[in-house]
Amino acid sequence: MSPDTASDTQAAATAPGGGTTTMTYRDAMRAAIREAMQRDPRVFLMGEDVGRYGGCYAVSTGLLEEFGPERIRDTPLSESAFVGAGIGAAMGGMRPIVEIMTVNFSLLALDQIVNNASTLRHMSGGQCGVPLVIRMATGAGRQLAAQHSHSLEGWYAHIPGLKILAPGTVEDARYMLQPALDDPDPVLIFEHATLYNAEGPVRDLAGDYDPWRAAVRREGGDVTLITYGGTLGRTLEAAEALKEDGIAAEVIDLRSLRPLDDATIMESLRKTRRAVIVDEGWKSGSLSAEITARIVEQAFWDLDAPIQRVCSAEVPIPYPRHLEQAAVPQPGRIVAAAKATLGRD
Amino acid sequence: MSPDTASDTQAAATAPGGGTTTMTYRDAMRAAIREAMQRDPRVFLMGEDVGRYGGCYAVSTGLLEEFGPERIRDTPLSESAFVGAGIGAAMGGMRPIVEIMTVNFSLLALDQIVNNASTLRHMSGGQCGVPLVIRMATGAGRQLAAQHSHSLEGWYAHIPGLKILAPGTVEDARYMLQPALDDPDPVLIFEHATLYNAEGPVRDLAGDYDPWRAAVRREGGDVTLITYGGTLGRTLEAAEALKEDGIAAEVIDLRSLRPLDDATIMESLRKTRRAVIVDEGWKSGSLSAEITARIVEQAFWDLDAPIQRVCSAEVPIPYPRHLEQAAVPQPGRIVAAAKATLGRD
Amino acid sequence: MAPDTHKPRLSRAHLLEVLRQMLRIRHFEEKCAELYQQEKIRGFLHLYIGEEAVAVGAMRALEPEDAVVATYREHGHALARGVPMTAVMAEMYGKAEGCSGGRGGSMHLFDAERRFFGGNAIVGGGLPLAIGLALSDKLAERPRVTACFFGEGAVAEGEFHESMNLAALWKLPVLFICENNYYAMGTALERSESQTDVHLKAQAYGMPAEAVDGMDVVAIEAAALGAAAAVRAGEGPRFLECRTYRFRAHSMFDPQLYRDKAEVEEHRKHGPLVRFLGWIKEAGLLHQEDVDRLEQEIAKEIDEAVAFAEAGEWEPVETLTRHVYAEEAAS
Amino acid sequence: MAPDTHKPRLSRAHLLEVLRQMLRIRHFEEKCAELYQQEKIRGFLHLYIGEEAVAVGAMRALEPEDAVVATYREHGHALARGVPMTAVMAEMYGKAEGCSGGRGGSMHLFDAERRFFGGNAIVGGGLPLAIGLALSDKLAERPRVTACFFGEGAVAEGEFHESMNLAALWKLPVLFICENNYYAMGTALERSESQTDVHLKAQAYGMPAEAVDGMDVVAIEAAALGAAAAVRAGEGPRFLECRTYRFRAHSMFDPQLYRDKAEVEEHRKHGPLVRFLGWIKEAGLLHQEDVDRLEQEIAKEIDEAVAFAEAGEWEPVETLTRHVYAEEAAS
Ligand SMILES: Cc1ncc(C[n+]2csc(CCOP(=O)(O)OP(=O)(O)O)c2C)c(N)n1
Ligand SMILES: Cc1ncc(C[n+]2csc(CCOP(=O)(O)OP(=O)(O)O)c2C)c(N)n1
Ligand SMILES: [Mg+2]
Ligand SMILES: [Mg+2]
Repeated sequence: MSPDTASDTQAAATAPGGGTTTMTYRDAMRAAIREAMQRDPRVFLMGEDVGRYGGCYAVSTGLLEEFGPERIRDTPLSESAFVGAGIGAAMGGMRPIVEIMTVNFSLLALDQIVNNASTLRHMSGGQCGVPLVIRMATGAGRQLAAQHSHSLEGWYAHIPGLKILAPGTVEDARYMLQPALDDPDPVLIFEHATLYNAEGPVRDLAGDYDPWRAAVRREGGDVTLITYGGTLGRTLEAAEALKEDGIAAEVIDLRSLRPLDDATIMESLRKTRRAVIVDEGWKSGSLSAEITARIVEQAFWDLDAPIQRVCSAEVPIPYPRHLEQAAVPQPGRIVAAAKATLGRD
Repeated sequence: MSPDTASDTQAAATAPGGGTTTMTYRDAMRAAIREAMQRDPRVFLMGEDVGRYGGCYAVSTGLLEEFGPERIRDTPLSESAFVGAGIGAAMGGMRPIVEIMTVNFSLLALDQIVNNASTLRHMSGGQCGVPLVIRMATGAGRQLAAQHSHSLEGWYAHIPGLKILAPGTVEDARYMLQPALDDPDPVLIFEHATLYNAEGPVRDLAGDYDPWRAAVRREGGDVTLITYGGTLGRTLEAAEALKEDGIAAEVIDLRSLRPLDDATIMESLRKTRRAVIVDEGWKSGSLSAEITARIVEQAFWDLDAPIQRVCSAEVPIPYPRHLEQAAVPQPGRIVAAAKATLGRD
Repeated sequence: MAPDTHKPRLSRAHLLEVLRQMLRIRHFEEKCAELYQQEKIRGFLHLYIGEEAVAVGAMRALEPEDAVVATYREHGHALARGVPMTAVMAEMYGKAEGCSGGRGGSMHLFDAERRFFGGNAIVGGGLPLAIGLALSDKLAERPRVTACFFGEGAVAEGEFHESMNLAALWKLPVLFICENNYYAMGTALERSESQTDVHLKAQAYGMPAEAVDGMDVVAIEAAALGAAAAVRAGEGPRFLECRTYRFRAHSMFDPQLYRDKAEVEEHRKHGPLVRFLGWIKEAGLLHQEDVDRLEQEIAKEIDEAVAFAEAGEWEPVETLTRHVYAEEAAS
Repeated sequence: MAPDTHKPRLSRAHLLEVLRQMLRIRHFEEKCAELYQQEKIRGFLHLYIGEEAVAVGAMRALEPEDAVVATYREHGHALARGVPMTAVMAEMYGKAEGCSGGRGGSMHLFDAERRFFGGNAIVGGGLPLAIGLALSDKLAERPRVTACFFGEGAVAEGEFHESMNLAALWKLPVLFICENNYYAMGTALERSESQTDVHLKAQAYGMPAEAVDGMDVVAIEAAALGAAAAVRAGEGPRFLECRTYRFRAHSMFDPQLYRDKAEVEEHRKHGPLVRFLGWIKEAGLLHQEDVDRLEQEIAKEIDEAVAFAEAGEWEPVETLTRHVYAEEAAS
């Protein structure tokens, strides 16, 4: 039920004078929230156990003490009402950050997200925008079984009116929040639960940060591996393994799942002519299907092999580690899929 | 809000001696419910206004009088609880048919559907099946605007543990319910709201009925048009129009959206080498993406042209008729897409 | 319902205005029903006829900076809130000049300038929005009220419960107005609630709540004024259950199998206009010529609204996907 | 909480059984905490320590044909319901011999034979299931009870409200047992509910409800017996609020920043085992050697359960997608 709170170290401060700092994904998120709240009094954080408990993943530890209970607002277990309250508060001029503990519980708030947040601007003829940010943890990997391991970010990406971000690096965890808050429309940020403890470098960026473009995390000319969020690490591992076999894989981190940055994908495809999409969602109807379809529509004649998808098995995620790990994408399966596109095995 | 109740004619009885009867989609559904309830005392119908109102689309008109308020059970506006109650009643040995007025309101019950109905069998290690049928109206076309025009059946098809049926013909409306009730797992039936008034023939079938296979509704060798439910009619119209231009389109009605009948699709594809997928869902992340991906995976080398998708525009459906019609798939767009696969325009 | 006792002393202007608003709504909707038959208006059309006293009475307690959240049965609320009838009618037609640019239709009337936040077609779906609007006022320390209208059918939804609790727990400035017309489509209140005294439900959250005769516009105004003052003073949410009745079908598709014509006729006899007109005439507060003058003015206003809507433009198909995201959006 | 007055006269066997069940749960969970440190058990582990009296007392009111729906904090309920400790422990390990075939783990214990319907990890998610199980009994005219356990945190969820209303409206045979341990993770009851007397919430639906000392197993049994009898007799649902306390962290990850150690210590002094042992010894109903013998038997049972779990098999990876659909499925 309750996600973990492994650490409550303070967020590392960005090095002065434009350097690079190392911090955890958790601390990066916390630093982003704190900075946004310091910068703009309209910003507040609201969700279950964000205050006194310190956040179910310890993201908000310490913020209650700094900002007080009005702006670090613990809510009852009422996902629909507090998400809806975030929508209303955004219409009322605030800039709420609503935390849903995990995507699994967001299903209780889906009516508010799909029938209100995503439609209000349109059905009001442009009058009522919803500048709301909803953050939630997503994904499997912690043996939490069938009701606590969903990867539904690709599912949410189906809904017009929403924007979807998935920070896969510590740097993106540090910086994606502010542009999401600046956006006049609802933005959902999906944080993979296995990443919170991950450490990584954060550059001191000078304003040229764009979360809506995909990033080429590794260059290569033989095959394009497309992924995001929780599977980025395993995809990079697979690329490393492929190198041993003399295969140069390019790795694209989508970062934004809606809108999708087709241009970066197609540019890579035109070079490599082969693609593997890695996605922790269940295969049927996953985001990887959409990316496949777009490649077919936009770059069919450039393809030298069928596109491969490496997704989760179509099963509610089982509890035991060996079955859970077998259910979700692993480097070995990614390597095999990449080789298949090259006719090697 | 309330869908219409245009007709409350009695369901036509099937002609004795193995003939064909003509009836409306509405009457076909009603006949199916009545027959199932007469056959099995465990079957009951539960939902908002299924009883005294006669069903928001008049599907259940008259059934309260025949079966009484225990088995034709009006519920309060409590989608989550009465869908969950359907799940519990199924575990308790009943065979409930739960009606959610429209897919738009099913979002309020999503937690029960995704976290309970679809997971209980797995997480109980096979002990607790959920032999439940949920029926709901879906789709646009009646100028009901952004909150009442969703087509989310493809979205539901993403969830392992669920099965999804979409009757696109009166005959399927008449016969799909019984195999859904016989199924030991939860089956969602999506009835396109524009079809209820449609009339069509219903053959007197002798037990060889299989709702899980796709049907070839029209044969043709030049291009395969793949669709289901509400867009079947418009796709057949498009096929007719294509004929005028000398193009023989094969039309596949998926019928079951989960599981998908890949074999029928690929068989057609190997013949026509071209495909257009027509789907009222918003394009990004639609069922049409999944079908595209499967064709790429299973029949890539048979393809002579990129697969085309004709879906809904990525917009909450607007109220005025001209905009609504522009948002959803139309025969003209299907014809154009089919021609594009043939390099004609 | 209680007899009309203890009527306050009201100015002539006040009486005229209340009457004018109720008549505007009544006749506007009668016109809409006609236009629906003519297929000028499409989709769902939910008439408020019989319930006009609630919107008219309650809206008088609100200030311009207050906010309003309503349902799909909201023509009356929009008009009483001051959304121009021309813009409302154009919206019913789906014209670009409509108050929602034609995108919303009957169920989604919006007017940001007048802080009229819709028009929500999901039963219960507006309550969390009202919570949020009120929360933003509380956080910004603005002494405003958010008025949230909903039907008694919404009371069974989980969102009702979650919203009541949040409002009471956080002492939010919301004025909840339950329009209890005793039916949710075809489902009578006693078939949907184990507790049919709806305001007692709100009391169970520790929220001051009362039942009001929803056919008595003066009683509603008085109750709403008191409640709104408390809310504005920071005393937390208030709840009014206004007991009323829907004279027409739920929507244009409803054959009304679930209730007797006689039941409807009985309620019509005690309708808000009958009651109000009876009272003011009997008490000699207004005269028939006042009423006649109002009727004429309103007839003219409706004609103008129809003419405005007829003359309106259709949004070009090219702009189909406008307003999905802000035009100034970052991405 | 009320002092132990008016204890009924209980047989020695009864007292021994109650004590045995509470001790089994206590020691089983202590063992689980150890095994968690050893990484034999993974995922979330929510201990029931401190709350044993509720499951043990309430479960005694149930018959084999009754049904039970529980939460993710359900080890105690499974054991008290009679699910063999071996099968529960194997499930904690994720072994094929587990009571859910190893697929569920700590949060999803199931036993269809004993009508133990989980183990639900969505707060409030079990309530609608209980409604449905009870509805099936009602439709089939079976005089059964469905017992539904949930925490006070669930009371804020919309599903609670919808379920209360359905149960009361349809007079369904459900026994609701709210385990009020005053915290939902780190959120104290007064920060989540405007009305903190939880049973009053149920009364607002017209459902008979009472608060019980959740640290007093005898009081719980008595209340549950009375309530279950009424439910079984067709009088409709009943609601018990059992006021208890969680001695351990919410889960193995919780640093408990939200409460003082002293508060926990204070409650420990009045824990269910302390209270029960104190009473029976003082009253001379059982002797220390009885307790010692029980402790030995339970230690043995736990050893055997661990050995069983250790010896269990892992499901082969080849069967990963088993039990998504029935094996006998039509399609
Ligand atoms: C969540 C949801 N479920 C069902 C519907 C369909 N529906 C529209 S109005 C209505 C009845 C609502 O009754 P009530 O709240 O009393 O309002 P009234 O129509 O009487 O003004 C129903 C069931 C809906 N719009 N939203
Ligand atoms: C719908 C939902 N929201 C949030 C959570 C995360 N969560 C798990 S347990 C819990 C607290 C529940 O408290 P309570 O109902 O009092 O039960 P207790 O843990 O005290 O036994 C929370 C917030 C969840 N599992 N489900
Ligand atoms: Mg009503
Ligand atoms: Mg608790």
